[in-house]
Amino acid sequence: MAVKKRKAGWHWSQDVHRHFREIGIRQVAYVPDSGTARLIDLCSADRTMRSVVLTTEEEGVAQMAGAWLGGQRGVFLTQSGGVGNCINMLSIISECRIPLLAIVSMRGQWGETIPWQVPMGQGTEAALEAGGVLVQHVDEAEQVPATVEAAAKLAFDANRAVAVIVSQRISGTGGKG
Amino acid sequence: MPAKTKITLDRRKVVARILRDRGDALLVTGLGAPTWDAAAVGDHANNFYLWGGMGGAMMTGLGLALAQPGRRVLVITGDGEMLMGLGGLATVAVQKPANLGICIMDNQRYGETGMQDTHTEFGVDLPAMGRGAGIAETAMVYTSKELDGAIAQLYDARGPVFVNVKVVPKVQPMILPFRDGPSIKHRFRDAVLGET
Amino acid sequence: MARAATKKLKKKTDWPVDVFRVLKDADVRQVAYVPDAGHTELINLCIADNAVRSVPLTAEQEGVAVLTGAWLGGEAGALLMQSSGVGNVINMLGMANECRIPLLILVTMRGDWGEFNPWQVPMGQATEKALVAAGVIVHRVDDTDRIAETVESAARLAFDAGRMVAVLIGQRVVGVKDWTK
Amino acid sequence: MATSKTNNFATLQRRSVVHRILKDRGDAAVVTGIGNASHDVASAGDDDRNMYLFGIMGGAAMVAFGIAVAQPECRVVVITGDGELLAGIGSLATIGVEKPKNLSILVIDNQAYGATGNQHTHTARGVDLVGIAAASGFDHTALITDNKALEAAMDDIYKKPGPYFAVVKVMTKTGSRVTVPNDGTRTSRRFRKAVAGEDA
Repeated sequence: MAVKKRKAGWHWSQDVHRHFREIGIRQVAYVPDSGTARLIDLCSADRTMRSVVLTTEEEGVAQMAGAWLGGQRGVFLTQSGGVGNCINMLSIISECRIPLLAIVSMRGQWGETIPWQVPMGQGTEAALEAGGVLVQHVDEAEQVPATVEAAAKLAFDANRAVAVIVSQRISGTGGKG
Repeated sequence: MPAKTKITLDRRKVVARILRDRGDALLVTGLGAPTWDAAAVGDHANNFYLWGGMGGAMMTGLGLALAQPGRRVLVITGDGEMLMGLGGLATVAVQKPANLGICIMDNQRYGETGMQDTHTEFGVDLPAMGRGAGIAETAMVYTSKELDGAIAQLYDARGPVFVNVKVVPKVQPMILPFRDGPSIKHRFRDAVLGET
Repeated sequence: MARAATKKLKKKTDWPVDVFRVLKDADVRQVAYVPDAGHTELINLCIADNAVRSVPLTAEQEGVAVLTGAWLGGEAGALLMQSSGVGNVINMLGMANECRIPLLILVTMRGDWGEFNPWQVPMGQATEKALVAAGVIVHRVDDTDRIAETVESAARLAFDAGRMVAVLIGQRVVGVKDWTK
Repeated sequence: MATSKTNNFATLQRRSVVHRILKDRGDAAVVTGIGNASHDVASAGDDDRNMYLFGIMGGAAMVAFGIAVAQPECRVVVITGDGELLAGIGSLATIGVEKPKNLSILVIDNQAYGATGNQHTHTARGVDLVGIAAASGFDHTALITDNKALEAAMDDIYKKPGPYFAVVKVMTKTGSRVTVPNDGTRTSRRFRKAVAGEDA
């Protein structure tokens, strides 16, 4: 993984979390997942943010709509499989043009070994686009912070629904289940 | 309902104990550890292993139970998987499949993604939700004595039966069954229906 | 008014009766659905038939799992829903796709022809794309006379060719919802 | 316990129930679920602090949750139907764990999907939403079947620490349709300004 220029032990989650603080993210909704585990840990430990663990991903989309209605910024973290649960709920976001920042950690994509992950992984981007979400890809760990930063601008400043798709190449998951 | 007590049961032993009495029962396992648990007991043509579709194990069991009313259908899944398909409890309660037993291996964790806490760690009571949904036969299991009673319920009581077994959140060695979906499907259908 | 304000079919035809006959011919034994105005007549026919098990759901993704179980148990099933429900099933379809489970899904459209409610439009416009993203073959029908024929073809693709197939029944056929009545 | 017969013995009228509840709202924010609930709320008079949801089943509770977290000083009340809540029943577990003190969820339960032709929902067949909410971690719940209980619930809805969950059993009969503001880009921004202030 291309993290040579960074200090040993550096992880993209640190910069992304710092950026969340800078732009005033106050609600973090997620279903636990290994691809975003470090970011979730950092956000959960941060008292300026309310971390909410969900039973299923569409709850998170609805919560993000409520957060923005209540005057706060939120971020929604999901695995690619969870995207398939959200398409209907995304119509709140699209119809009201509510800003949405989602970070999607991919399965069924780069080096996947579980066949059952592949159909949804291959359908993730098309499903997001069908749901009216702008998709931004990143497949190098070093590029994740800058991509999230740009996506956050698009979301909160340009009032768009944006998903950052974090490649399985970065998370390196996909070996077991 | 027993008061909350210490969790001591080992999931592998619990699943082995449940499946010892399976006879010709059909088994659907939810993705992740319940699938490994069943594989650890030994592969079986009457097993349908889910490796995906989180939130769908119980409802897969419902469709199967309705299609095979003469067979006992057992669903073994995890608390995280069950939480993702809670609405199914109401659907199952309304359908009242007499031959369906659902057993949750509740370690209060999402095992496949790093052992994060699930909502059951914070007091969400799945059997009580099942009762609220209208499932009359439910059990919360902390001890092996309670497990014996619950196993009798799973196999013999008029379904739907909903049993929640609290198990220690210990990571177990992964014992993987085969994973090719079409092959799992064909073998299962051949076993249940004869060559199709 | 107790009755939902849904304008009846523009042309009074018996397409639900014809579709029901197609389902019977395909030996469909389980019909799972989230109640919906467009499917009311078909659902009532299923409920009235003792050879068909009707399974009302709380959410559509349950239905994909039910049909997977039905097929594993040797029965054919059909899933009935409104287009908005399609947005709930994409993840669960991954399971059916991976095992190549035959699925027959009948979708009544909203957010489509003459829609009144703006909130239905995003999902209505996304329905076909979302299904295709999930690997489902989509047949679309906007002509009342062709509904049964289309469902028949879809049932063949599903149960004989082992595919996931959705028939999108256009809002033009189902009728436009009119809240002012 | 579950009866297969679908008898609805309720005596309360949904519209008068909702109007009674809203009479005491003060500056509470209200989120409505799809269908009749929106009409019931709008018929009491439009309000900047109303957010009407259309088109989505199962999202009202979590939208309200997000608002409740963002505005802890503001009481947030969900008024929705039983079918809508059932489609997102997992939300109850999420909210039961998070325990927002300023959130109240009121289910106007006519045991039917009013928007699509009054098909019976699961609550007509023995599903006990109050029991599910209690099992999900709600400490304050109620089943309301008469006016006396409704009056007694007002403090729970608006004043006492939540999360509060109540089911109000009502007759299947609905009120007349009214115009509900349905331009989401407008209602969402209007709501946000009213609840979160100009600068949000």
